[in-house]
Amino acid sequence: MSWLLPHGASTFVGEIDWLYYLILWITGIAFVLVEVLLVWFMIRYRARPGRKATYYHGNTRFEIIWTSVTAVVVVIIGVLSAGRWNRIKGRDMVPPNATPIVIHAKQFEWLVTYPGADGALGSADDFQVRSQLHLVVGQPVSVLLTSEDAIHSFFIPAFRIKQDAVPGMNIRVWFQPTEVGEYELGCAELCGLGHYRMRATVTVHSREDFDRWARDRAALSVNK
Amino acid sequence: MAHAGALHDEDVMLPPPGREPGAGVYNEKLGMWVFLGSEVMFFTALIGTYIILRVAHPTAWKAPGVVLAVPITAINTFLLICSSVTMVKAFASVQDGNLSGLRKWLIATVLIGSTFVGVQVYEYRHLIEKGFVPSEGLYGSTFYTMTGFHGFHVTIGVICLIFVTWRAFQGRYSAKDYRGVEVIGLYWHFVDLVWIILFTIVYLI
Amino acid sequence: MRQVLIGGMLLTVAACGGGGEKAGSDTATPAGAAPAAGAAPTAMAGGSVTGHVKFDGAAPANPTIDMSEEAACKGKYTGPALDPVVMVTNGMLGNVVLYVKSGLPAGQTYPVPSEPVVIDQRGCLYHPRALAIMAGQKLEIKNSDPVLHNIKALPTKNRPFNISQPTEGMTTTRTFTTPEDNVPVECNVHGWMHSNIIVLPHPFFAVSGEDGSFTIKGLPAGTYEIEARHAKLGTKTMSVTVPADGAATADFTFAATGT
Amino acid sequence: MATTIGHVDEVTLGGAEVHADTRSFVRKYVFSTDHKIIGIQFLIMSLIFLLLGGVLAMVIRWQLGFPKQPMPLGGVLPETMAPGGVVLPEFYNSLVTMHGTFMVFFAIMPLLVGVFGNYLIPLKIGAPDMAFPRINMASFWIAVPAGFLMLAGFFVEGGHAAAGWTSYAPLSERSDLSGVSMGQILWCISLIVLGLSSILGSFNYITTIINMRAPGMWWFRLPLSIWSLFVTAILVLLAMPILSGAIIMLLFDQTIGTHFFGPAQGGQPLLWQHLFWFFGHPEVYILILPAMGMASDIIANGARKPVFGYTSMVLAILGIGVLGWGVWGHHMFMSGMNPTLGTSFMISTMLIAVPSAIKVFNWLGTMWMGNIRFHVPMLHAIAFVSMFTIGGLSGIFMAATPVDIYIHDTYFIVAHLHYVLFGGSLFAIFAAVTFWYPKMFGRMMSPFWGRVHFFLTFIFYNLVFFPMHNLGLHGHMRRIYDPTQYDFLKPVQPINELISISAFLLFATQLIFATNFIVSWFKGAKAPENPWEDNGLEWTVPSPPPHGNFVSVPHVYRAPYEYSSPFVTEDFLPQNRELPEGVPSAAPHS
Repeated sequence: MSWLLPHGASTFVGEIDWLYYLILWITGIAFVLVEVLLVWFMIRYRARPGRKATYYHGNTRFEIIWTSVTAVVVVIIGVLSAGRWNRIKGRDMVPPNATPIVIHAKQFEWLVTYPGADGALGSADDFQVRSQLHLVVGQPVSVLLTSEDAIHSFFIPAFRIKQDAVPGMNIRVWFQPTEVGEYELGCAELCGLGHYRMRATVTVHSREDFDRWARDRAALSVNK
Repeated sequence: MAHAGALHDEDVMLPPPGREPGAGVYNEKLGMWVFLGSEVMFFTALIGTYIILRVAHPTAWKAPGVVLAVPITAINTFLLICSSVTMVKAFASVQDGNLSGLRKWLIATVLIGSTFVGVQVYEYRHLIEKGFVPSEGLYGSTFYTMTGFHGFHVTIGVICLIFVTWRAFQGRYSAKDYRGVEVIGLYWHFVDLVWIILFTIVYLI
Repeated sequence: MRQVLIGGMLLTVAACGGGGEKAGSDTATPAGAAPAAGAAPTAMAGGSVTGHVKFDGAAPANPTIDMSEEAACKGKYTGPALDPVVMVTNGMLGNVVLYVKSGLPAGQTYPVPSEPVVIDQRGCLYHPRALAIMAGQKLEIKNSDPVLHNIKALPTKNRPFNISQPTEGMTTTRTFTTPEDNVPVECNVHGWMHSNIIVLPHPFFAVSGEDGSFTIKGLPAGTYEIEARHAKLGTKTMSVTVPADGAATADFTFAATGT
Repeated sequence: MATTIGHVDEVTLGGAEVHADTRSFVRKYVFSTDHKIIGIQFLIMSLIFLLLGGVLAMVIRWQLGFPKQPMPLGGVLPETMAPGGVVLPEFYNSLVTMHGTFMVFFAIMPLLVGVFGNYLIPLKIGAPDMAFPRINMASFWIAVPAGFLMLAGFFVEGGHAAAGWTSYAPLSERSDLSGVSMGQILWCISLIVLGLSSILGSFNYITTIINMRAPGMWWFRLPLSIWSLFVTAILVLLAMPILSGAIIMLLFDQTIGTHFFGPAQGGQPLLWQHLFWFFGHPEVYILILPAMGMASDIIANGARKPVFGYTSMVLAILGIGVLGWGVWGHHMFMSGMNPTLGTSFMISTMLIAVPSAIKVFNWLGTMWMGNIRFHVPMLHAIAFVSMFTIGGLSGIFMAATPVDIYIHDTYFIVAHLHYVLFGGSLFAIFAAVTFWYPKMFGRMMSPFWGRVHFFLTFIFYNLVFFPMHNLGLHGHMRRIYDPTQYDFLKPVQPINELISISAFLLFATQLIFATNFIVSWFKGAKAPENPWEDNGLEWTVPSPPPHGNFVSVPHVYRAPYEYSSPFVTEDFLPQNRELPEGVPSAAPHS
């Protein structure tokens, strides 16, 4: 029941978690303030015989204060969000040295096409793997998301990345893993009866490890 | 409060008497104006979709006149405008208490309105024979949905007009109480206005 | 009041429309199954056709399946999992559907076999990979994997269905009401799982086992044209005369290229 | 308009209101044109659908708490839904879809707009009935077939709609993807019919509030519940046709093969999301504004003190009504639309958080220096304020687009929407039903059982929905049938079990409310004329009010919340009470 975000392993983790904790602080304070005031008023001003409530219609100064305070706080959060949002989702912010990968989402599987040794998609040495995403630590990846049938959503909790894959659209999403290890990828948009089964493993290798895997992986001819 | 029943017959065309001043018009007229607000949003949804799809996928549409018969529909549009004119004439004559004029113009409006629907049904049959069906593509889908629902609204309008005409023949309307005529007139002008927009963006572009 | 009537009418249409369909799919409706009225269904005769389906030439390599993401199924294979598209064991070809293509008296109706045709999902593969069934006969779909399989059948003449079996040991029965040449069946959770079903108006069919052998029983005397169909290698036909109560043999051979 | 058909005593405008009642049983209680009877008819229908939505929620919680284990009483379900009591994934998707659809369209919306819109508007503004009584009756009797059509969906081939209550294309429009064909079609037709019923209701409410306010009932003397119902009626009027248009296009895609949302032939799946959420966000304000208005009334009554900042509360309602149209994109940050749109929708969403904050502070201000009576409606209203605060605050996490990247479509969103819908609207509905029950039925609901139900509901409600925030923060995706498939969700499965058990207890507690509601109908204590000593016009007529409501047109002399006024000894001052000369009719406005 913790309010801390689980351990993350991508460059976005720093930016998103910091903003989340900031909002958690702000809303936490607001929450405690309101609920304590509420409980205090309930106790302090409960009905007692012979007592009459104060005939009071409100106070414009208070109204202006709490309206402007709320407005300022939300605008600050908005400004802080806009920069991060553009860095993460901006269409022109994909780092040039990112490895291109195509992930084709279909009902209840992720078909991942790797560029192969030459690092370029569309060449003969590309190979496709079912529901396995293998990455190199520290190497940014630029994923081209396509979908064959329904809307799926490419969601890796550990990398704090989520992007819907919409049939008929090619959507680019990029991220950069920072820790070797094994993580999970799930589908976050209802896409039919097997929506809960669209699980894929995400393995972040060191460079040599990845090359070794890619070499013997390319040898296997994978069925369509 | 004096018993207000006595005033009941004379000023039924005014907003409800003895109440806080509201919109200054009687309930049915205000109700129709508000209802037309919801109809505007309904056609916004359909026409908005058409515009978005056409901007995103222009090749699905053909040049004007290639698939759709513009001349016949132009005449049809003229007919619908005429029916608005006859509606105004009907409304003017009931205001002057000219009940026979009211009946005459109402019948004219009903006839022209139903001719409009007839021509549209004929055009649909002709188009479907030519193979232009809703499942043909975006062009067919948007065309039939928009013009189909407009035709549906015109048909409802004609049915209500027939009902108003029938009550006119019963002598229900007079110079002092012509609410039915005015309310259906509002609806009719709205439906005519929507067609003018539809005719331009569907047939002429 | 007018809207109320329309609403009411819509409601009755939906309710009886719903009711009617429901009965059609699950329970076998014998009346619907038999094609033409024709003579009353006869008892099963004694004749039968047996034989083997041979395969000459080198068997092509079956594609390997990457089941690494499905540990429960991967565990059921020692080596790499192969998709038995062309299942050849010492020269014999399995997964071939054989059935009487013509020669049955026209308009003759046959009793629907009571025992269901079973298609088993084991090791994330369909066993058998192809099968035939009579219209109206129960198709029993069994899931022997502790893993979700969904069975999506997309026939054109029959009603398509898309059902799921999340737990091991689950069985679901469905019936096809009208004969259809090819009903593709697939599992969307495992993209490599494919199967084909042919729905026949009569009960004379069989699927060749791993040893390539098959028997079609209950045939009345007469000469028939038997067709053997393999999902990848195509079809072959052969005409056979069946005695009143004996067995006729019919051996098919498929080649690597397959005509 | 005076009608000559049938019974004589049709309500006449402006004339003597109350007549001898000569209508037959059917005209009086079944096909009645009396806004009070229609209000009660909506109440019964929506409470039934609320219960049904709750049952669906219990099956969902069983499957999430105890995945793939046979459900007790599960055997009653047919083999296509739960063979051997084990819920199937496609049935689970139908459950999720129908739980959302029933609760939003057939429980909360009719309860707020259909029941209290119908019952309170004429009474609180001093009108004899709605502007168009027969259209009002038609509005209910069109909603009934819509309900049956939606129920029929469970019994058709392929099961009920299974694409979420938002029914995203292309899953919703292609039966080969979802395995559902007739169910989705029935879902569409039912909502189109319900849309017609809502539109008929909304222009009726708007005309009544504008044109039929009693003399003296100026716009700024309207109770806040009527203000919120007025703005809500405008939102319904303008939003429901968009939904009808969008669903008609979806229905055509499914039936006659048009290509609005199918990507294969040029259609756009995002277009459905835009259309749905352009309706969807005003819809969620339709689901909360009446609750806010009625909570304001009840809190002012409970605190025996005028509402803090009446004018700013009205401006906040209008602000929410207007800004509500410009924020729909925040449901679609991840949908693949252009990211720069994400920034603009984030800004408009941040702006709309301000009016909600104003309302919360004003409710607190109302209770400040009050003389608070803790009657059962007041308990629910206070719970509404505290729970709505949590819902509002959790909304800010989602408005911040980078944080939304992580929590979109997770259980954090489910927690947020249940805090505003259950914690917000449903607590306000419990308050409103208990508060106006004596006016509707002439009897009081038992205060003891009301308190038992309140405390148990409050506890179990928080036990169910508060941990969902933590599930969401852990990455638990929405609408998944069996969370144990994911290793990173296995450690949080005990939370799912806790939520499920609390949910069963929460459902059991609602049976207390149901019994209290039904038993009090016959055995409840006779209601005094003004049980809560409220200022509203509805308490100046007998309970239940006769057909035509007021013997003579009431005259309004002051604002609705003149509690603890120095000019009278009692601590309440009804709006229509005439004071002797020289006594100001309203205090100087803040």
